[in-house]
Amino acid sequence: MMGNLLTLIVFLPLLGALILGFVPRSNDSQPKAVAMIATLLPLLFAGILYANFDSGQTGMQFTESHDWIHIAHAFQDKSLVIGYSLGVDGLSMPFLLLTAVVTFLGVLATKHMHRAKEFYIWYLILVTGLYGCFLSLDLFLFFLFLEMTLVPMYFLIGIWGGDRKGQVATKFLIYRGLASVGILVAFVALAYKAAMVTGVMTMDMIAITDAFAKAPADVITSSFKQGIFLVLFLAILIEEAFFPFHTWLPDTHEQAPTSISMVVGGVLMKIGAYVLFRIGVGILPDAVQYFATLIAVIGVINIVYAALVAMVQRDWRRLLAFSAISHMGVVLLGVAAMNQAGLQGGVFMTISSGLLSGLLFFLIGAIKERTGTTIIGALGGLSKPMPILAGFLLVAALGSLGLPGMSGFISEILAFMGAFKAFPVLSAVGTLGIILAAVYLLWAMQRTTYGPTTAQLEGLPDARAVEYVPMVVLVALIILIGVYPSILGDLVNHTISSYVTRIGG
Amino acid sequence: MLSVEQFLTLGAILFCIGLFGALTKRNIIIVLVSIELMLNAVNINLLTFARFGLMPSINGQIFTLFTMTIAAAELAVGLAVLISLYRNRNTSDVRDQDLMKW
Amino acid sequence: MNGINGVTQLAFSDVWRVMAPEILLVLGGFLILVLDLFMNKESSRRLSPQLGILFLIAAFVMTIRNFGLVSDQTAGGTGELLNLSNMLYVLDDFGNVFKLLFTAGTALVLLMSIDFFKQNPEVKVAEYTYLMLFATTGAMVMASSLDLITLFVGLELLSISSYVLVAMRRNHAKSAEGGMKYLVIGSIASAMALYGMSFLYGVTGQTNLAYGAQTVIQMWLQFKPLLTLAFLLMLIGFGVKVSLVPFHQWSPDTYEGAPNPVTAFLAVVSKAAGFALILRTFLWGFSGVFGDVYIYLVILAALTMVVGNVAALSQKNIKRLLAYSSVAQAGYLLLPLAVLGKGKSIDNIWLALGQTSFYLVAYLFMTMGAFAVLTVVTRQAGNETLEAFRGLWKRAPFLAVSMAVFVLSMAGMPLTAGFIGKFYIFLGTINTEMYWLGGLLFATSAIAFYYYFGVLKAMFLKDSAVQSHDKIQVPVSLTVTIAIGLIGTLALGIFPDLLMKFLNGLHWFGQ
Amino acid sequence: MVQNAWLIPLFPLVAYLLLFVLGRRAQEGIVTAISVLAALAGFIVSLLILSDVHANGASAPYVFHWLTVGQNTLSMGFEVTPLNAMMLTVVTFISTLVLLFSKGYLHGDARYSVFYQYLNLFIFSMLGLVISPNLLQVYIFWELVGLCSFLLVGFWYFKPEAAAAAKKAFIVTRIGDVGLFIGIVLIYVATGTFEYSGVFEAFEAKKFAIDWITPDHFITLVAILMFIGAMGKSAQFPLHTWLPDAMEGPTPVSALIHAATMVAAGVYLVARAFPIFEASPDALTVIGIIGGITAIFAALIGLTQNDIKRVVAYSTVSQLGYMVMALGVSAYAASTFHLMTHAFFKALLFLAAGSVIHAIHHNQDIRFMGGLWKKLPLTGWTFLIGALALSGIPPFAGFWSKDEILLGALKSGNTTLFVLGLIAAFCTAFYIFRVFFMTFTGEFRGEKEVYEHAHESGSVMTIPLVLLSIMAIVAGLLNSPLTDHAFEHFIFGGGEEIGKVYDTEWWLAGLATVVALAGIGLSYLMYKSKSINPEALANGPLRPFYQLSLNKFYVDELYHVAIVKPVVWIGHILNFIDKWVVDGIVHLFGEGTYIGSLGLKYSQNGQVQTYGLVTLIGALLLIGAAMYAVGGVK
Repeated sequence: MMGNLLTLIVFLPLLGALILGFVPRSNDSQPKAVAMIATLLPLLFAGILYANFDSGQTGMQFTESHDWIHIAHAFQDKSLVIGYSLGVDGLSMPFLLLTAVVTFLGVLATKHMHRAKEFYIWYLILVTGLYGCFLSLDLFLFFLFLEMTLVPMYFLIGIWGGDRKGQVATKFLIYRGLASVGILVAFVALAYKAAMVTGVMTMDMIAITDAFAKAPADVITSSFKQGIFLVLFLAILIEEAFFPFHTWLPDTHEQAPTSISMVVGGVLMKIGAYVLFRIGVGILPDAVQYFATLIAVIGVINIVYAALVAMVQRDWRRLLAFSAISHMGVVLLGVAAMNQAGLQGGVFMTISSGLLSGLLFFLIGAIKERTGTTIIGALGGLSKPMPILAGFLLVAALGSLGLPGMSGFISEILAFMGAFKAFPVLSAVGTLGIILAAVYLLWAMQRTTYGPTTAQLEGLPDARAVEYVPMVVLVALIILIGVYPSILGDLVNHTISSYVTRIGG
Repeated sequence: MLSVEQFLTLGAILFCIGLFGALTKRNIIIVLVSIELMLNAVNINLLTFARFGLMPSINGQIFTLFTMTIAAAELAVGLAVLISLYRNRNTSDVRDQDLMKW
Repeated sequence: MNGINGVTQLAFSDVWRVMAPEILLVLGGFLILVLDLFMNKESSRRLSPQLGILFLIAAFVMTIRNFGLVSDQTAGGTGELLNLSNMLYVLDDFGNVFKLLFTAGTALVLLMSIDFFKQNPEVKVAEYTYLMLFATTGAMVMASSLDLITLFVGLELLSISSYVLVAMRRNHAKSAEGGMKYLVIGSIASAMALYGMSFLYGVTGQTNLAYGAQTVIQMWLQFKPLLTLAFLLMLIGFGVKVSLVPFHQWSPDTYEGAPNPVTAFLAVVSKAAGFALILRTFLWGFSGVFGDVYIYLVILAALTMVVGNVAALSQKNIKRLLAYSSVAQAGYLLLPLAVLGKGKSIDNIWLALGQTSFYLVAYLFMTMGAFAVLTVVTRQAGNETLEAFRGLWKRAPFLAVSMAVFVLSMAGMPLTAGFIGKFYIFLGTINTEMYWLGGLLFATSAIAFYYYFGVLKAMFLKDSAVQSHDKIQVPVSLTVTIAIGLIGTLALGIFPDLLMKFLNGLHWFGQ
Repeated sequence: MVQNAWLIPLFPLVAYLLLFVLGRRAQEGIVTAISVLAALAGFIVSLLILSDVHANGASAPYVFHWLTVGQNTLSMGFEVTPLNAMMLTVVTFISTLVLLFSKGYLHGDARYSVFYQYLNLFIFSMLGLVISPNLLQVYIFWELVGLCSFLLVGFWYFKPEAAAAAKKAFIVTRIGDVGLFIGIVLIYVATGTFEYSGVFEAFEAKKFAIDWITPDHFITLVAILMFIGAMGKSAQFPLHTWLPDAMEGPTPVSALIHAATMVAAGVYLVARAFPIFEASPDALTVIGIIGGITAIFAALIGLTQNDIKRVVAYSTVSQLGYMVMALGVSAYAASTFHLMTHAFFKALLFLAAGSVIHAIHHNQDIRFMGGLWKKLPLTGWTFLIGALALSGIPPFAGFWSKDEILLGALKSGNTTLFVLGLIAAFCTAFYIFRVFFMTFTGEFRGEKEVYEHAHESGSVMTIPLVLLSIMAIVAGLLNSPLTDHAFEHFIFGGGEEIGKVYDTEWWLAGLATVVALAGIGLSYLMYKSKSINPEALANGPLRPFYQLSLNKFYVDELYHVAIVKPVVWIGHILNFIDKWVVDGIVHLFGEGTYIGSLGLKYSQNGQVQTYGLVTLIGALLLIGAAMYAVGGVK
């Protein structure tokens, strides 16, 4: 029964999209129902997988793999066999769960909008792409799913976005299109080098990882690894919206509709980090170590720079975008450390930032729906008309600024526990981010919910019943991870330590 | 006794003249004629090689025959197109033929 | 059959075995010509296209049979290439693959044309049809002859017929102008190619590539400049035919002027023929010294990819847009050959041929489909700009979705043939460690997103400019074309092995 | 008994959750009952534990696995030592009373229940901090304490000042917290553990897994980093600015923050982790100096403030300065002792002040008070007791503890610190009695009818006052020579002495008392008998000093100009760069490509001969290049 659960998870949303294709266009409630089912079932299956997941072992689990494409003469007289192969391990399981939760809640968070049918079609295609990225064990397959996210995103922003939707949609498209170039070059180059070691051409992650692990230095030179890593890293910087390639993110968040902002900030943005862990650390650890200082510096720059810029933003959504960038900077710092704590902290931070972004963007969306604005200056005293939303906003802000008892803190301290080992001074600079985060988040939060309530904000409705679900679920997860981090730590621990032992760190 | 180089030079010169004409003349007919000139320049080349080449062979001459035929066909089609152009535009000036640009 | 030069006695059976498809098409052409003389106008108009398609299908079948012949020859037979008058004209799977492309392509074009005839009564259907057949024959000759003379004849047969086809609509100024432009540039190109050929002949003393190759290797050091010159002149001449930058400028105008089906023919069949010619000439004639000359191909390929895509960015006329996109595609198509210069083993050649053929097939499907949709939409809107596509999603969902698939395939998005094709070509660049070239391939595609998605934007994001929200009537012939294109694009995108397996089993050059 | 220590924080947590579930509409009575009972239960348990510890000494920590990081595991748990047993008792005791007091004070407030939720959370966090067996857990509760203070100070969220004060409290303390954060992370990196025991051993042995710094410097670095954390929480100069502003919160909160929970945390941390500091003399010196400066600095500001709560607040800052100074001169016992006594009389003072404020409709300016003794006798008495205790008049609690600190300062040879302490003591006595006289004696200076309606509030508010004043009187005796320094022996848990201990010097005690009395006397002359005119002094020769003190030495203004403004400006500049440079370059590329595209488009001029020419030029370039390459240019 576990046999092809992963396939189901990946393709149920797509199936949903197909079904929607035949729903009459006029109808409006059906699409949402279909979308809800098409995202709820994967969530359940993901839960089942999690229940049966053996966190004790390092390798892939629930794997399924079939040969898909045979490309003759790809490598000497051998043909490249591209497989349709899926699997989960300790690293991808958290991402799988994150995707499952956020995408489902995204549907719940979607308000009634025009052309609802098309919206959900694109949304579901996007979801399939996201699942595919985290579950595929074949680099080609991964790339395919990555590209698959582009088209729906273009339409989701382009049709349902804000006033600058067209421009921003194109920006998003080109930016990420270019990023995927780097990723593809790196992937195929890796595959060919691995083939030189094993004599068999494949794009299977595991095979390539092993090949690189046992490759003699003269076959795969360190300069090659470094070169490829640089290409890959550049792509990741774009995917992950790191300075100086971050400008697409604030625009996207500003323009995209609420549920899409949730998915982008919660999941889509994290693909880059996943690649960094899976490919960068997993396949090219020594290259990562070689560039550790560079990575750390970029990480710190992002932490501080983004935090400072966030401090002066007028629009909640831009502020959140920058705060997300600042948080992901911590991930880079943790990865640069290349030790257990650092990497684990990186994963923690990625997941936590995903959950928090999801929650925050949902709340801001809810506030926008009521007040009609996300300009911080235009809000104030919302605690009076909508105490519940204000309360959740407070919790989310605190979680995001790394308050103990919530996921943000454990991620931060783990990352820094690793980072201070390797880069004491840089890390010390990085801790500025902790202060600044408090500054801008509290400021924005207070400006919104504290103080006297302006006349036109009086008597606005508080949270609806359906809105409790996303808020409660996300907060519950955030606090769960914060209070009992083992629930996440035990998953990733083994995979990470297998990476760490490989570099002898 | 002329040398290979001289024949080739002649060919080259003719080719260039033809090219020049094709790219500068206003009247389409002249343009077509210039193109003929280019083809004939090639014929000279072929014949030269067929006679004085490193390994003389008859192929060159055969080739020339084909070239001439084709050139004729090309010219015929050219004139046909020219006529339909003239019908539509009442001009045979190349520079006027710019209905389609950017 | 002995002797390098001179005429050799040919048994008819040999001819039939080697050039059955060509013969069929020529017969077909003349049959239609003759029938046209004796039949009344209407029935001729009605019958000719059907006949043409029929003959093309027959030729298609014959080609498929020829695959069998080749494999028998390589497996059981003498093992040497099936050929006429020593290597003048050969039968190998390389030729066969291209012949399949040509016949299929032309068949689809004729299918599209049926509607075009209805719209333009002044067009002489019979002429049009047999010219198509002759052009296809020319293309076939280019694909499978090994002698400069025959290659040139084939090239001209194709070109001259297409000049006429472009200018077919007599009282249509643009049509005539396009024809004229194509003719002038095309003839100059032929002259240049011919000039180059003359030098090749001069050095090798023969017009046959198979035998000439050895001589080229011997003479290379001694006559490097002259041979390089010959190579370049031929490259330029052929480059014009496949519209490589900077020899591409004729194509947007001609594409715009020509009737839609003919444009499709130029974009697909004519281009494919050009590449067949290029591969034949350079892989045989210059195979020995390719390592010294490939760099010029690399330069042209890079230039073509960049300029083609960039030029298309600001294009609002959909036909010109497709013209530029097909220029860019030419750049992609040149890559497999270009990177061969750094190829280490014979396997690279097989890889390159596989890549080119796969991409051409994909390209055939998506381009045909795109032009079919284009025909319907532009006619209904009355103009050829992007505006014509505004709000198509509302007016004709099927057309919109199919167009989306074709465009995405051209842009190289996953699950379409175009993506697999690009990836396939990309493999070659990395295999030969020309990473930057591979990078450029996809980077330019990323830039291309801008205009490809511009089309999608027009169809899905904008509201219709055309007030008539009535359903568009799509003629049967076009529906079939679109359907074929759609099925082909998606099938190859999702199950590439359908084609990969087949290409994998081929004996390209009879080996 | 000790193994049940975890119950103590559990009670308030349960209370919190209960109230949370009950929601904001819950009955005031029920809310108060739940909270007070929980705190009381906690108090009882801690008393039992106290006796247990007194009997059997400290116990090993009880820990459970929390998170696995590779080979290492992080654990959570609890432990009981004499020190934190004492703290538990004090905290629970004061909390109980404050919770009780609040019933009267917050009566009728719309968010009454929410207030109690916060208070319970606050108490829970503090207790959790106190019983933590490792630094990580300390940090976690440390932050939670900060959060609660943020919530409670900003309880009246609709008041902009309250919101601002709350933010300030959180951010300023967080600056300190980051110091602590770095400190403990470095400790982990160096020692591989957060557990006190393991850390202390490592510091004993001075063996660290760190190569970029010598062990001694490392110890100093870590000690100072951790102390920065303490500075933030315990409002030491220069991070003291948040505490007075925190007066915006409801008065019971102030009482809690100042007496038991928030500010005590800093001193407690330093005391708990004393071995780390002891290992570095330099760090101790720094601590001592900071403490001394804070003590005198705050005392000087206290002289001129007019807000009754602010004066008391500055007295807190100054008293904390004393404690820190004591630790600086490693008078460990004295410091902890003062921590305890101070808790009692400071809570007392605040609640008394609160009762006054409550009685005259939430006016806090002593310039509009006076003659309240007749109206609020009980409050007056209790405030007086608190004042005497604070000024250190025997036999009140403050006397004994403060005396010990001065003694420690003197004996340790830091005469300057000793002198500072004396001056501070004088000021303290002066300003607290200034408040007393201006509030309770003379004529009422506010509106008449307010005075008429002023009356002693109900028992819920008076009982705490009484109990606290009893403690304020007797608590001091615990460590007096009369009881043979029972407290010290208890704190040392029968083991060897921590820090230094000296025998009481009676002359010093006498001196301190004299100084205090002098302060009281002066304020009597100025504010009771009016024989010296304060205004004359303020506007006369001492004007500059008066202004300086009145404006808190302009520290806030300084920070605003030197830190806040620049940072915001940097933010704006970076934002500008982000918009116009970083994104600008991106757009430049985009535009550039498009313009190039237009260029290519318009080069397509429809002239077939131009096309031919372009083709030719391209051809010539290619051929030329090739000929050059092959050197075929004969």
